[in-house]
Amino acid sequence: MSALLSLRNVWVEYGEKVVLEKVNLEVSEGAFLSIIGPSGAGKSSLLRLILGQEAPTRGQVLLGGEPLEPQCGPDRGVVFQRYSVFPHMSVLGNVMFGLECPAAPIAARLFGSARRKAMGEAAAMLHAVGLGDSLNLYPAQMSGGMQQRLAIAQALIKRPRILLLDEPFGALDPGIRADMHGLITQLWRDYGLTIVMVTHDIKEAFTLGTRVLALDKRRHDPHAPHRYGATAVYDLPLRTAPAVVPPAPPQPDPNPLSAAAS
Amino acid sequence: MSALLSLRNVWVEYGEKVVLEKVNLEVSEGAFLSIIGPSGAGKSSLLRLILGQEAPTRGQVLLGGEPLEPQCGPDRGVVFQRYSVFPHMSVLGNVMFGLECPAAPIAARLFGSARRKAMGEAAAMLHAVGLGDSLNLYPAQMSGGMQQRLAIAQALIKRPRILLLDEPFGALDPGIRADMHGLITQLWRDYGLTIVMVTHDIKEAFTLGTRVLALDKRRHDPHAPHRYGATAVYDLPLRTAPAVVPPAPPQPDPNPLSAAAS
Amino acid sequence: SGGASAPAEKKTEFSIGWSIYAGWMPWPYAQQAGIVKKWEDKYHLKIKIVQVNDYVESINQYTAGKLDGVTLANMDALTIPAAGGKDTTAVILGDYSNGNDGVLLKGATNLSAIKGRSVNLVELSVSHYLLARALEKGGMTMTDVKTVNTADADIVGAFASPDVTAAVAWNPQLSVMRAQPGVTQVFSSADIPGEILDLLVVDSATLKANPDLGKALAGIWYDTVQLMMKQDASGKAARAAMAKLAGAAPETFDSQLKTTFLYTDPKAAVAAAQSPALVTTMTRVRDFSFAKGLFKGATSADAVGMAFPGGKTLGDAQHVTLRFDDSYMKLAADGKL
Amino acid sequence: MRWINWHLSKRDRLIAGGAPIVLLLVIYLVTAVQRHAANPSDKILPLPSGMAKAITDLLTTPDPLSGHLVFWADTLASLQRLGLGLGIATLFALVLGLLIGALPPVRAALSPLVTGIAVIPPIALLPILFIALGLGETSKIVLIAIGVAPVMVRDIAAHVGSLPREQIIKAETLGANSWQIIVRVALPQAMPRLIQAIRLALGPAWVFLISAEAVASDIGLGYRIFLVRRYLAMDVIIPYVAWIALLAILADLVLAATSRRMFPWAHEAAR
Amino acid sequence: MRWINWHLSKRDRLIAGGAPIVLLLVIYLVTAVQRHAANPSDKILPLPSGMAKAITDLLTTPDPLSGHLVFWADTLASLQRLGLGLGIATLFALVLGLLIGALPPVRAALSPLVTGIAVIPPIALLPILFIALGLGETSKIVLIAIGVAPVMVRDIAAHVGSLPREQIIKAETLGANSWQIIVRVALPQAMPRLIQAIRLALGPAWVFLISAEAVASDIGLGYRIFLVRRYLAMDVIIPYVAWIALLAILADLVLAATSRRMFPWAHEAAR
Ligand SMILES: Nc1ncnc2c1ncn2[C@@H]1O[C@H](COP(=O)(O)OP(=O)(O)OP(=O)(O)O)[C@@H](O)[C@H]1O
Ligand SMILES: Nc1ncnc2c1ncn2[C@@H]1O[C@H](COP(=O)(O)OP(=O)(O)OP(=O)(O)O)[C@@H](O)[C@H]1O
Ligand SMILES: [Mg+2]
Ligand SMILES: [Mg+2]
Repeated sequence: MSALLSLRNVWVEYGEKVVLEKVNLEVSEGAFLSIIGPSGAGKSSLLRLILGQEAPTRGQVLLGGEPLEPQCGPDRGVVFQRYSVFPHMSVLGNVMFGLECPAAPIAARLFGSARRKAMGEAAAMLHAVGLGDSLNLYPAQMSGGMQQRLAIAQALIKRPRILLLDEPFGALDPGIRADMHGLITQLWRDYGLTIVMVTHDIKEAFTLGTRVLALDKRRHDPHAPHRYGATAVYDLPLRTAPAVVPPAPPQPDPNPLSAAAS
Repeated sequence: MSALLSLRNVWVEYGEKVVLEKVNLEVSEGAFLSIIGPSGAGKSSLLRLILGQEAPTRGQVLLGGEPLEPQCGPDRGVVFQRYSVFPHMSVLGNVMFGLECPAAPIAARLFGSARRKAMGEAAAMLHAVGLGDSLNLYPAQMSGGMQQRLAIAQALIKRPRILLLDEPFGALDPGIRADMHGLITQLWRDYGLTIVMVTHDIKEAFTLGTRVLALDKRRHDPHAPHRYGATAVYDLPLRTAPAVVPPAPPQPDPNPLSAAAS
Repeated sequence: SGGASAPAEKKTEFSIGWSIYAGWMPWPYAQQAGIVKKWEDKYHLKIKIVQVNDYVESINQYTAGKLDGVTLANMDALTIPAAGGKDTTAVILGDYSNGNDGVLLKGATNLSAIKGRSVNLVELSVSHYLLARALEKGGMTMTDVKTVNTADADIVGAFASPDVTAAVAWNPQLSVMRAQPGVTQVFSSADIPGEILDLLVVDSATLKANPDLGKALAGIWYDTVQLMMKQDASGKAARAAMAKLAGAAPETFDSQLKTTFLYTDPKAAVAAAQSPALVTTMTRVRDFSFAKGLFKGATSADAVGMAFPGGKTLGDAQHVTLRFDDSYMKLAADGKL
Repeated sequence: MRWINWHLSKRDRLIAGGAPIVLLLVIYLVTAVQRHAANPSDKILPLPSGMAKAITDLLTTPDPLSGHLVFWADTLASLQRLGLGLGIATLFALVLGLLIGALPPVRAALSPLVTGIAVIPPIALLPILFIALGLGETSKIVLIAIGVAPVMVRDIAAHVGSLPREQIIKAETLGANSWQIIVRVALPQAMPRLIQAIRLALGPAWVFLISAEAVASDIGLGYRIFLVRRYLAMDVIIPYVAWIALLAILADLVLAATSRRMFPWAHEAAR
Repeated sequence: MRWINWHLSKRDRLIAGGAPIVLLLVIYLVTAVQRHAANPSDKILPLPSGMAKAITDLLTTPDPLSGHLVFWADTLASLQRLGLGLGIATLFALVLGLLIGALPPVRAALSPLVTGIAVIPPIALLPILFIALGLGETSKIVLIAIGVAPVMVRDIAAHVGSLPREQIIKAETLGANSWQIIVRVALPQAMPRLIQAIRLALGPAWVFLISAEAVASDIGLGYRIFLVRRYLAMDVIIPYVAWIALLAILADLVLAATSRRMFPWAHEAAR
């Protein structure tokens, strides 16, 4: 099976500072890749590369065998580290936007029954992330975790071929986090998505992923800490793609408080 | 021992929406209070109350027995949920600011040896949070976790009497998170701080805190979800204040990756 | 666009620009009182009387061909349209300033006190010319004073400022400025009668193609001035209406008329146009203008040609761009309109 | 209480805001009375009685041209020109500002031109403007539009250009093309800024209107001001200017309220 | 490639930006040549040769007053007035903008006054300005300052007022008092916006300078333009206006570069 996404000897540098060096990576279709690594290692930078938001200083990023265009398309979905939603759209509007764009190229809005259908779909997704009661709020009226869930709903509704998640569950409590795990896994399985997820929760990385990649510096020059960048120090394949062996959905703990307090 | 901070029948409402209802809370000097609860329960709102950033719709907040002025002072320190640092100051400048303000009321800057001393102190704190190599970066040039650590360093350098932390370690990898735990615990013990910390990591809440408070809705009206607010559903005292029995500093796992991967 | 060579077609709609000045107020009044309509009907044409608040802009608009005719002073007719190559004909010699322009001093009663002062005036205008003539008569030269260009709309306010002690202006501003305490008029156009002329000029080509326009304009003009000079109630009402159009009180307007020598009788106007004094005046004016660099790029004062009644010319006879034409006034004098 | 946290009650805000204005009025009155004591026919600082009389005249005299009362005819004519000029400028600001701010090729092609037009003082080119557009309403409206549009265009373009890059990327992952990003992401977020830009442009727009009416007009607030300026009739000018200020402040308040009502998300403090 | 992502190379940007300007120049040239074919002494659209000649004259003729060459004397006088006027306006914008934006009591007290001054067209009240300040340099500089300062003050105040509330709270927890918050938090973050405000004010400042010089002056670019307007000498006006535009564009570029160099944090895209 040829790789959906390949990074060939990729370097990312900001001025003098080397962030990523010699990163080689092949991600096959349907994989769920967890990326872990210390803060500042370059995990978000790696996602920005795949997104086409930034170009590598050296090396190549290939998508489906083709060099990546320096722009992002609807084949990729993203949840940024800092929950970035559109501040001027209501919760429902934020999620509907992804449905309206492809359906209404000129008006960029849906009307009538098409609109009602999109609203229903968006509301269902929002219910799934637990925001069913907040459809008409603006992002500024929501808590951090609610904004993060909104960003997740916004990305999931498109069922993108490649989904890039940057610490998507960081601001969520264990209960809701478990719900989210279930949701993501189900969509991943049902639609054969390819997912690249950055997380700091090692358990999460191993439960959800079919493969775990650890980014860290191999070398460190104490007098010039910016001289060496991070690269893949571990790359652990856990399972094969879901089409072959679907992973078991994680079992959310029904009462995380009592479990931890005991 | 009289309470340092008391909330008496406090309500927080946004228009129609009741966020917190009937919250009664007494926090004694030297306590380390962990607050947990589902996303959107009102944890951040509670911190904003104590900070003096918002006034309760009903009820009273007392600090040292006095009604809280609706403004914030240097007796309180804060790390906000979204790492908010000053974008126009370098890393070092962000941390030095807290040292410069009380020392230079008019110039708002230090010069000469006082400046060098403050720089040394700030640099030491930044080393402690692992940003020793990034003193001259601007926040926009840093990763999410680095900005979060900067915000922690900024708050800690003042050793405030009351420290309010809103998911302060959410964007950190396990290794650095453990270092931060050690740092906070040590400062808490050495300076007898009173700490109120919101977290989603149940383990963290129980290891660090002397007391764990869970906020959640007691009642829920499915037809009018905004009608009832959250209140303290659990309030578990774990240990007494550190002056009496200092808690053991948590032991950071030296290699979290291998531990989790095994 | 109006070049001398541009062939003008016959047309029936014309626009004549005017700006606020005592000697030109008959034009808007004529329109208001229906006199324009009367002559329009007679010659089967339409004449739009257009107010332009800013005097210079009204001349610019005429020069650019946006207006078929305009009211202006003889000096400006020479230096703006004529020097710009636009063949221009003065159809009506309306009046001359007989005290409507004046030199004012604060704290002095004698012209000689102007020496060494800063004088606020609209530079390169008839005020400038008046100042030059005043200095000449007082045995001084332009180098004895320093001029500060001041917009005509602002000169009254400027003169109220204590640091301004000398100014040259025209009416209605002049009368307001003169009313300030401690101000004396030390020289005026009454000291050089007939040199500052107010004209109605029309594009020569247009006039040639449409001689009826000249007749209608002359008809309107003499009807109106004769009405306004009547010393009965109708004349008074006409003058009051003109005062209102100028934004002035009737008394102020009347006092301005006193310092305006209106050629109410077409015969007098024809005589003035044919008199050799006109050639003398225009020679003086063009020499002044040339010395001030108003004939852009010309090497001599003769660069602009002028033609007078009776075939007299001044300057370059090959390139006559300013013509004094007495034929329409003569028709009025002869009652043949 | 630190000054930075000292939020006044509505009543106190009114008092605090009114005080300096009242003070200025008193200073004016005192100076005017003094000047009139020295020279009873002083024209520069008229007494309120004189102004009242002058304005009553204008309020009761019909305009010879239109037959309407002068004061209202002037107001109507000026407001119409101002509205059209500002409207055109707003339209330009919105369209060009969005395109320049959002699309790099358009920015490359038009931003030097807009900067060029922005820095050319339009009053210096008044003759060309009047010659090209005639003495009618068009040239006045165009002067206002040319005078205020470039600043507004550049303001909106800068605002749109500084939208977080993440928002654009996010929209692209949601399948939005350039046009959809402009109308659904950039446009709505530019709207509150546009209203702010209009508020800031109101002052300059009046300046251009008055300049235009000073040159070629026969009706309008600016025309009247310049007409009576020849007689230094401050008793007409000052009430007219006060009336202009009042109209502009009303417009400012209405715009501010509109923005708060229509774009609540832009006025909530970010959390 | 979507337009929104289509970043041109430096070379292409120059070409794209130059094209519309060159096009306008060509249109001008063609029209001017046509007009001159019809009337060789056309004044309205002079040919480049005519403009070159007129400017050469001004470049070689000494000004009778100062003895300097007219062109440079005009430029120097105008730049000096503009610099002082803009400088004063900038100072006001900074001080008042910071105070109004940061301190609610100052906002309550001064913001209605500033709005009032912002909407009063200063050219309408020139006579009062003359009485108070005389006719010399002061009144010109003050006219520029009054003309542009209110917009700048309101812009800075709005910007400071919309700083995230968290930053203020954070600073207070770090022991900062109102003054320290103003100088260390609000001031530095207002600086890039101030530079942007100056850039936007350059156009209006020239307008007010030219108006001031048109009213009463004996030297300056605006004086010359209004003087030669008396005989429609577009061959002087157009080069003068082009020169003004060039100076203003240079100032604009310098300001933009200064902002990028001095406040790099404000120009990095937020992460
Ligand atoms: N504009 C920039 N200039 C200089 N350095 C930069 C810039 N942007 C990012 N960096 C550096 O790149 C490195 C990697 O950043 P990145 O955001 O990819 O880290 P990360 O692995 O996502 O960290 P975290 O877990 O904290 O989010 C950091 O050390 C940061 O300082
Ligand atoms: N301006 C507002 N208008 C309406 N509702 C608001 C507003 N601000 C906050 N809320 C509501 O208050 C509730 C509590 O918000 P808060 O930020 O305190 O939650 P939280 O417990 O911190 O959640 P999280 O763990 O996700 O950060 C949320 O349901 C939110 O929708
Ligand atoms: Mg990151
Ligand atoms: Mg929160």
